[in-house]
Amino acid sequence: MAINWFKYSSPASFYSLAGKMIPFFTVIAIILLAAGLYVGFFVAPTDFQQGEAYRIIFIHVPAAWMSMFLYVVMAFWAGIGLAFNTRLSAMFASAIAPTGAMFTFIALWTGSLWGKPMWGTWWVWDARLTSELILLFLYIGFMSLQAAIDDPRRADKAGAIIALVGVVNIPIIYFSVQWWNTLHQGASVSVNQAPSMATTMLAGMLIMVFASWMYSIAVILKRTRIIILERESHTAWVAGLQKKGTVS
Amino acid sequence: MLQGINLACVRGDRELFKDINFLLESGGLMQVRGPNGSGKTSLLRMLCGLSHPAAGDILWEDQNIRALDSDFFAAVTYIGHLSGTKDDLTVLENLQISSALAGMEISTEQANDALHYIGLKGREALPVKVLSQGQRRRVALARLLVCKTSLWILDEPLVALDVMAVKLVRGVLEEHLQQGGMVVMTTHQEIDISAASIMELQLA
Amino acid sequence: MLQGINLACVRGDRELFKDINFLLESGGLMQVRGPNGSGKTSLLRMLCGLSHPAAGDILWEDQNIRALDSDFFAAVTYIGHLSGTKDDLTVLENLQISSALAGMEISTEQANDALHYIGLKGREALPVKVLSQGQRRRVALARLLVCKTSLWILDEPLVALDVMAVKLVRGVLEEHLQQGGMVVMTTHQEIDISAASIMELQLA
Amino acid sequence: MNWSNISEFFSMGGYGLYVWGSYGVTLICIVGEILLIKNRHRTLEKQYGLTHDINKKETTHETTS
Amino acid sequence: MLIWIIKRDLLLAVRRQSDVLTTLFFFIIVVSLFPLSVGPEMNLLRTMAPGIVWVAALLASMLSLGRMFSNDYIDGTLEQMLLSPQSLSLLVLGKALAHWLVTGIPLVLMAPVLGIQYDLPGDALAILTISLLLGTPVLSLIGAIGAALTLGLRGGGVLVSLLVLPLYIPILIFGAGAVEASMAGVGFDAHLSLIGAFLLVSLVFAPWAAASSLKVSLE
Amino acid sequence: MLIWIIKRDLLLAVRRQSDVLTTLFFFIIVVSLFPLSVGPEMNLLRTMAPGIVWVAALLASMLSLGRMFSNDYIDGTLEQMLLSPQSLSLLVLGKALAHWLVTGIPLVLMAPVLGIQYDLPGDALAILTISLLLGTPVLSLIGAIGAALTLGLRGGGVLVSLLVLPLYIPILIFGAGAVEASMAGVGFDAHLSLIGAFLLVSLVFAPWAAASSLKVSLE
Ligand code: HEM
Ligand SMILES: Nc1ncnc2c1ncn2[C@@H]1O[C@H](COP(=O)(O)OP(=O)(O)OP(=O)(O)O)[C@@H](O)[C@H]1O
Ligand SMILES: Nc1ncnc2c1ncn2[C@@H]1O[C@H](COP(=O)(O)OP(=O)(O)OP(=O)(O)O)[C@@H](O)[C@H]1O
Ligand SMILES: [Mg+2]
Ligand SMILES: [Mg+2]
Repeated sequence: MAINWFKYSSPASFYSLAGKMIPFFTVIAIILLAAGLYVGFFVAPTDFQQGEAYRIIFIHVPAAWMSMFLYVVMAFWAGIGLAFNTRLSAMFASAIAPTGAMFTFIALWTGSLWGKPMWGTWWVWDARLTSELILLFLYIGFMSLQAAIDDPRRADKAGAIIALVGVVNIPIIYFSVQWWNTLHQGASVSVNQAPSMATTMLAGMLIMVFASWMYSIAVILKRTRIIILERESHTAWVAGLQKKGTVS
Repeated sequence: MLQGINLACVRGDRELFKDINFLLESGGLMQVRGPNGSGKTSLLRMLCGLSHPAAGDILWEDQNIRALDSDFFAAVTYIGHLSGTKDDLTVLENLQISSALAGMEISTEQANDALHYIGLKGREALPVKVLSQGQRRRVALARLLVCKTSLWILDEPLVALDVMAVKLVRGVLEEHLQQGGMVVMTTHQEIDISAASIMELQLA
Repeated sequence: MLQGINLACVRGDRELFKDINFLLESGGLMQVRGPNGSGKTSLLRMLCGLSHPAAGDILWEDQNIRALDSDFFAAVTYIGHLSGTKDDLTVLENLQISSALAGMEISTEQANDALHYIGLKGREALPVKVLSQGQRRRVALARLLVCKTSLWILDEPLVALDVMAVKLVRGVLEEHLQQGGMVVMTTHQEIDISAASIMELQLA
Repeated sequence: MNWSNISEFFSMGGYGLYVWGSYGVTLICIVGEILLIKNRHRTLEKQYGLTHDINKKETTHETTS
Repeated sequence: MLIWIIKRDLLLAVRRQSDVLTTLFFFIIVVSLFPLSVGPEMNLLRTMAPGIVWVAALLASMLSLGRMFSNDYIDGTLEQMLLSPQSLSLLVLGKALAHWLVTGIPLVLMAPVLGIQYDLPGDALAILTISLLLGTPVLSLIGAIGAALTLGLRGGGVLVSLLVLPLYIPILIFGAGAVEASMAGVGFDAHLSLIGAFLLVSLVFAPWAAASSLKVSLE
Repeated sequence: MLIWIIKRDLLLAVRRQSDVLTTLFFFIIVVSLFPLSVGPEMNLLRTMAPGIVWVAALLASMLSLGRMFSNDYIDGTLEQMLLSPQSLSLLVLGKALAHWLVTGIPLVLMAPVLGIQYDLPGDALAILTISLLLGTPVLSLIGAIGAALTLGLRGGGVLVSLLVLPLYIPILIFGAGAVEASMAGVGFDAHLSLIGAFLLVSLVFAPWAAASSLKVSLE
């Protein structure tokens, strides 16, 4: 029997559903993380070109992928919230932003730590790097705009507009390596043409990608729950939780 | 016909008013009264659709004003605390442009007539920034003379006006009411306007 | 003692007034009257030294105020059309800072007392931008309660105030006059203040 | 096994600073994010004026929606 | 309505002048200060020129965004406009066009003159002007969204930059890129057509997005 | 009085934040946009770096001048200050210092970080920071004169730039010059001491000049 999704589109039922899912995702995230780190450090061989420095890849690539992916998801939910005036999806979008910004920051940070030994500089103004920086600005813009507006409904709508407008940046980041010839490598880790990369490396990287996924889901669900409580503090169902001592 | 049903207003963590009900019919005047900070301005802004009530509905000709949107706007003129005049434009330009933006283009003669009537003769070509406080207010009020809307919402229209001007505005309002228009207004000054039906709404 | 001798004012190509003479003594109230645009605000700004008369002299304790400069300023409090409050600061901060800048530092208790007295209890910590029009005006007028100057120059202090507040301000003015202070004010509303000597200056 | 001893592991073939710098900051970010969320939760709890654990028992309130 | 909005904004610009002049003067200053601080080597300057002119244009346009709605907001005119029975998107389009006429056009006209200071060759000057002509309206249109979203907010000035800058950057890259390509003798059409595409897209979507933002902001 | 003025302006800055952030963010943007439009060659960028950072600092400081008095002017606070019995020069000094604390200091702190992006060597970064630390207060002090003179004038924005820019240019040249000298391995002390001399002179004369200008403007 299919789950009744409409039921879970109300904050009250989503709240409890999310509560049940969080431990599940947390556990998977921890397991995958442990496995990924083990493969990354102890199974994957040393790269013949880059030496050990390449091990940054196990966080750099997952972080870079998550940073872009989360933005699209955030914009999607924000757009749904704007179009159908559903409270939950807007809250979801606000919950995604900080995690997305964090992954963007990690991608930038690890990238520049990787760049110093490989390219001899912390930072170059190439298209991929620059557009990732722009992505960070987009996240920060979204969050600051929402923070600057006191009324949450207005904040939701304003945030949704800017998130949707910002989506144009994602393809630019993704294709920047093809459009401009840059320092940043594109193909070396590509799945279909990667003989240069050991299978174990690829495996380690993919496990880390899934770990990041699970982590993001857990954290975002948790944050959504908090936002629900913050926003719906006056409603009957939260008062009910309160009486039972289940919400704080 | 303007109707308010169970209107409530919340500002910050304060509930300014709730359960406000009224029915304003053609030719009727509603005076909103109450001390400073009681929510008069907030109510007026709701009535013209600039903000939304925390609870309740506002109906215009039996339809919710949120649904009517610009059809409703075409029937309202709102003059608030802020006069919406541009300091750098002349008195005449201000009147012509603000009318045009409200969907009502007027000729220079019409504009001049209105300005003379409201007591700004000889000031038509001055930029608004050199005018006195009362004269600025008159520029804003001149809009009432040229607009053809039926519902006027006026937030303390008499502020800064001298005795002559108050009398003048009273005349304008009375004529509008006689012709079947409606007026919602606030004021801390005493003014008695004769109208087919007069209603007082006391806040707080 | 404030004295005006043959004062004249020219704005643009218009002479607003000329040959204005008056003598305001300790405990005296001068009400400046006149229709909109007759030059009341212009006169008041001259009297507190913000602009200079086209002709004539203004004397304070028999000395020209231009010569006295900051000695004169130390004796005057001016509250004009613009309230001089900062939208982003709280009510309390506004009062404390504006007093401090006028050379009169006050404690938080003093400020709170003044604010309660003027009817802003419970609003001390709100930023001024959320206040109603009348409440903003009260923030500006609260300065009168804490300042120790002898000459008050008030340009339409009653604008936007409700009936209660008008009464309150009347009380404050009367007390100031009784203690030997001086008040120059304009208003289009009627208000009767009892004072040792009352003078009316009619412009235009 | 790539590493013969622990110091070799930490030196990362001379790239220790870069590799551990990356992993370290990532760890800080993740821990920081979790702490921020905890903190936000705690503020909320204070606001509600109760100190029960939010996750302890919440089995029955689906019906309240 | 469209006409009246544009007419009014232009009239205000003529009356105040400062708006036009500030932007233009800012543009000139930014472009002229660089030779002073970087030093007078002509080759270096020529390489930098397209980049500098484009950055200056972008900054000039961005700095004037704050004014697009805020003056009308402060004095209550925007409320009146919202209460007018006409379409809000049209109003926004009018304001964005007026903004472009007041801030964009002068930059476009001035750019060749400044380019000469940097010893740019003739075709490069032409491409610079064309790229600015196509690019500056996009800046105004996208800027309108940012200006509308941040209306009346604490820290509006920063926020508007933060919000629109990421969206401006592609235009900057393609705009300066077109000139550099023409100087390097490579084809520049691709760059220009991309800017043209941006212009069309933003002409369709930006007024609508900005109008929604305005409604949200004034609620 | 001095304390109160500074305290108040800082409080306002904290409350609004936008003032601090706008300037800082503008500075960062200007510095970061150039590589995008000029292109990514590191050698070229390194040569340009001191000039770009200094121009950006100058522009950031100049753009915030308008706010120094105008907010207080519009809402009537400046009238009240003029009517206060204390010395107007002190008041102006307070406002200029507050302006520097709010706009100058953040630039100084941010400059090294931005310098790294341009791959500047360590000593050049240090000299850049020191030159900005000495130079930015001069910008605020001289700026106060311009801001006071143009208060409430039509086209204040342009005018203030026109008036202060000629006075800013020497500081720009010596500031950027100091960094370039240090990068070229030549002595930079002369540059820095010249900026120091400017600072002393403007600390003595600027408040007085600005106070007189204020009196004229408010008449
Ligand atoms: C601050 C600097 C850097 C940033 C912002 C950055 C950003 C990104 C982004 C956004 C991606 C994902 C895009 C995609 O999958 O196509 C990515 C992937 C990648 N990055 Fe970086 N990067 C940086 C530095 C580096 C350095 C220095 C290296 C190695 C020398 C590197 C190697 C890679 C690799 C191998 C991938 C995976 C590419 C693939 O998907 O096949 N990155 N980076
Ligand atoms: N964020 C907030 N927190 C608390 N109170 C607020 C907030 N925002 C607004 N208020 C209060 O809401 C009220 C707004 O009142 P409004 O402007 O409608 O009054 P009014 O009846 O028009 O008064 P006046 O006669 O002075 O014009 C004020 O009392 C103000 O203090
Ligand atoms: N440049 C100018 N050219 C012509 N007239 C001018 C000029 N500047 C100011 N005025 C006139 O000077 C007068 C200024 O009046 P002021 O503000 O002192 O009036 P007031 O008595 O305070 O009026 P109110 O009661 O409306 O406040 C106005 O009538 C105005 O039109
Ligand atoms: Mg009101
Ligand atoms: Mg007046």
